[in-house]
Amino acid sequence: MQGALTQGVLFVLGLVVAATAFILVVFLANTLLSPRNPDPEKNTPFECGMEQASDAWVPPRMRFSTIAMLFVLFDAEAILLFAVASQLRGNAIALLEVGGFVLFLAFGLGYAWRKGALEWRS
Amino acid sequence: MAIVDKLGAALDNGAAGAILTSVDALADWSRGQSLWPMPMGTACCAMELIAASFSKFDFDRLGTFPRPDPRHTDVMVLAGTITEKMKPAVKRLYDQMPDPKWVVAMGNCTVPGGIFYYDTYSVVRGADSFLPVDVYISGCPPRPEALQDGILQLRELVRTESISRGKRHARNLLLPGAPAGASDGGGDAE
Amino acid sequence: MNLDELQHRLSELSPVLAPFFSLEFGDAVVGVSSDKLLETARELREIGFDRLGMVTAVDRGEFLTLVYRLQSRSLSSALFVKTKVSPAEPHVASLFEVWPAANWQEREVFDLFGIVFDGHPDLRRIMLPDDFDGHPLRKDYDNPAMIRRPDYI
Amino acid sequence: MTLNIESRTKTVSETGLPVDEIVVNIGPSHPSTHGVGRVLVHLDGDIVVKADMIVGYLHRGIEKMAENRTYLQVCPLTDRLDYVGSMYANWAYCRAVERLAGIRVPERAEYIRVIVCELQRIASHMMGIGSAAADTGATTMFIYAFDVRERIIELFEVLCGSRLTYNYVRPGGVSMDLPEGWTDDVLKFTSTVRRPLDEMDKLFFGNTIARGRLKGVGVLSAEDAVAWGASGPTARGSGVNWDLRKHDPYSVYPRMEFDVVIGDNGDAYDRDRVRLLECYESVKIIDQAISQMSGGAYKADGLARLITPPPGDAYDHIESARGSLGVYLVSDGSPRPYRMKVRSPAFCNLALVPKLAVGHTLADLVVVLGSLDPVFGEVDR
Repeated sequence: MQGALTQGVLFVLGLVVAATAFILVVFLANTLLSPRNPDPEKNTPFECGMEQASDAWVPPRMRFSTIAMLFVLFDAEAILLFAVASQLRGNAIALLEVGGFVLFLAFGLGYAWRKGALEWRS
Repeated sequence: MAIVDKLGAALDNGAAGAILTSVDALADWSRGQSLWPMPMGTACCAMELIAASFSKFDFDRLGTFPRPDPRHTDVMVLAGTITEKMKPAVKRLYDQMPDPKWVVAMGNCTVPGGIFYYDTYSVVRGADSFLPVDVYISGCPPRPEALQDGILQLRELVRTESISRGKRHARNLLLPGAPAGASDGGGDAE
Repeated sequence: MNLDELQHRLSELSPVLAPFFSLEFGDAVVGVSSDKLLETARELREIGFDRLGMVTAVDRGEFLTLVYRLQSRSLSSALFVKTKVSPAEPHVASLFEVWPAANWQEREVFDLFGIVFDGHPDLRRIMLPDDFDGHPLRKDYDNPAMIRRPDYI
Repeated sequence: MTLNIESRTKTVSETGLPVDEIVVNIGPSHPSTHGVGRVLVHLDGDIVVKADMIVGYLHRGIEKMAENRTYLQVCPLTDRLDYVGSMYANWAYCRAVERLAGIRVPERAEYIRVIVCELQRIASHMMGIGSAAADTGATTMFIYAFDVRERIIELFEVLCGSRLTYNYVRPGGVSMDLPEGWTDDVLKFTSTVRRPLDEMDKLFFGNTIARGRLKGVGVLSAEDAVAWGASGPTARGSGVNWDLRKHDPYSVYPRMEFDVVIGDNGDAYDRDRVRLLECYESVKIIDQAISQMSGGAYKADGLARLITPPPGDAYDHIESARGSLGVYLVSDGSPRPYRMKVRSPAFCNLALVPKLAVGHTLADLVVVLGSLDPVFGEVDR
């Protein structure tokens, strides 16, 4: 048991060290070898060769936030389903419980659909 | 003075010339193999640039990956006539490209103004009037093979660069078969 | 529909236009004075010339000729409308409300010839940068940046 | 980057409330503008409220240059007009010169011109559909389309040595006769081209994602198409039955049987699909032209080396891949044109962008631009 633990820890430790080492080498090579010609023009925003027509700090529209909320909601649900699905293989009662959970969320989706939250225009 | 300049100068002045050449060789080799072009396609040469990137001529085998965004690219390929109205846009895109960057002038219009040299009031006669051009490719439009040969020649040019500012390594830049005496290679510009 | 049929049709449809009808190089041409341009255009539109193909100008030195080419699918024929404009104060009525196709083409003629189209929704340069001075397609336009082509025919 | 609040322009969103709008340049260097066009877009969120199409970034002043060149020296300039379809750009110019100078073109030259320009139409449509498909992310379609285009460019390379700017059609006929066995290569091409065209039809126009992206975008009604002077596949996509080869026949087209492809609801899907279906018609025309073509002179004989037409003006147009490409020549009797005007179909079609793009999302503006298939050499001249 003792050997397996250290062997496992060593493996994870090796993985972490190798990854960080690789990233550090790349960044070091970049700072050491890349030429530096700082130029104010270089930092101007890229707008297809033109000056920036208007600054981009504009309050976003409401519909972006509703879509974002709906996505988070149903994405979290999907993850929960994946987690549950592996445990309840072949168990009828669990199927009912998870079915209820899904039904409840389906009701939420139906409500959002009817209220037009999924329409992009309004 | 950025770290890279101090490092370059130190390696160059000190006795560690060997380390410098090997570091340069590594850096130049990696840059030369992956010259991502910014396709500044304005006119007919853009069609040849696109034709070169597709399956028949397959530009990607030379390590090029065309990106329309100056931030991700190393080489600006000027494909097509540059007019006075377009000139500030091209200059701004060139400035927005990160170093190290190079410019390939593709087609006669970007070299001396080409067929639009006479009698025009709105064509920039040659890209080197406002951009430091590294490789000139003649042709109207040049064949895709000529464009790819231009990128290969640029790869040779890249292999002469060094991290210490202003230093160039000797490389025989002339095409194979050129008379031996003529290869000056640039020498080590002290 | 060949040309004399068109001439006959034109004269019965709008007697006022008939006298200016002429034939040049196999194309029907109607010469109109610039102040009567707009109502001629409306009339031609009613007759059946529903498509404005081209708007251009020619600098004839002492006057500028404005050339409109109209096409009619119902009459299956084409017609040139030409007016004279004095280069001193080149003002002509815009045909935008008769044919919206004139929008960009008139902007181009304004840009390269300097003919002002009154009533055009947004008349500004279309080809040249906004700070460009002069109108290049005028014969008297000279620009030191233009290198003349050596004359070896 | 100072945060200036008051400088923001206001626009009225659909709910009627004043909303800050983003003004952004889809500028001269952008993959979706098919060249150096620039759209100054006013956005409410990502919905286009106003789009201002700005062209002129490739204006080389070809019309001014033509005034200092003889009629033959202007030919290479016309190649650079519509550089995706140089053959029919030459042809339009040569027809105007022939009409002005009264040159009679032998029949074999007319047949060669028809074959060569129909091949060029297929190649140009491949470029048009391919780049329009690439705008919606279907890069495979672009590569398939370019495969067909490369085969046509090879045929042109054998014919006149150059890949893009051929300078092949000259006033009075064509510059060289067809090389041996060239027509067999063309027949081999036309017999095998239907398969990739069907493949492309299924691959892109049958694909539900492409349908979803293209259908209902940039709807252009037939009256607007005629009123705004749109021509070619852009107008035929909205049901306007106007094809110069059929309705204002020129050259030897009256002897060919082909039908004019018409779309019905004038959206981006129909415009692009009309372009693809037109390629089938072009293949039919090429086969008929090759079978009907006979021997004979490929160029009008007794042509003066220096064409000096009588004073006067002449206009002639052909059906190019983008629409009715016309050339208006004014001559004052000297060997140089006094004035040359090119009636560019892409220029007139592009004037529709501000009208078609409003109300769509930014992504659909790209689809609208792709469906109008502009080539900026011809738009800006």
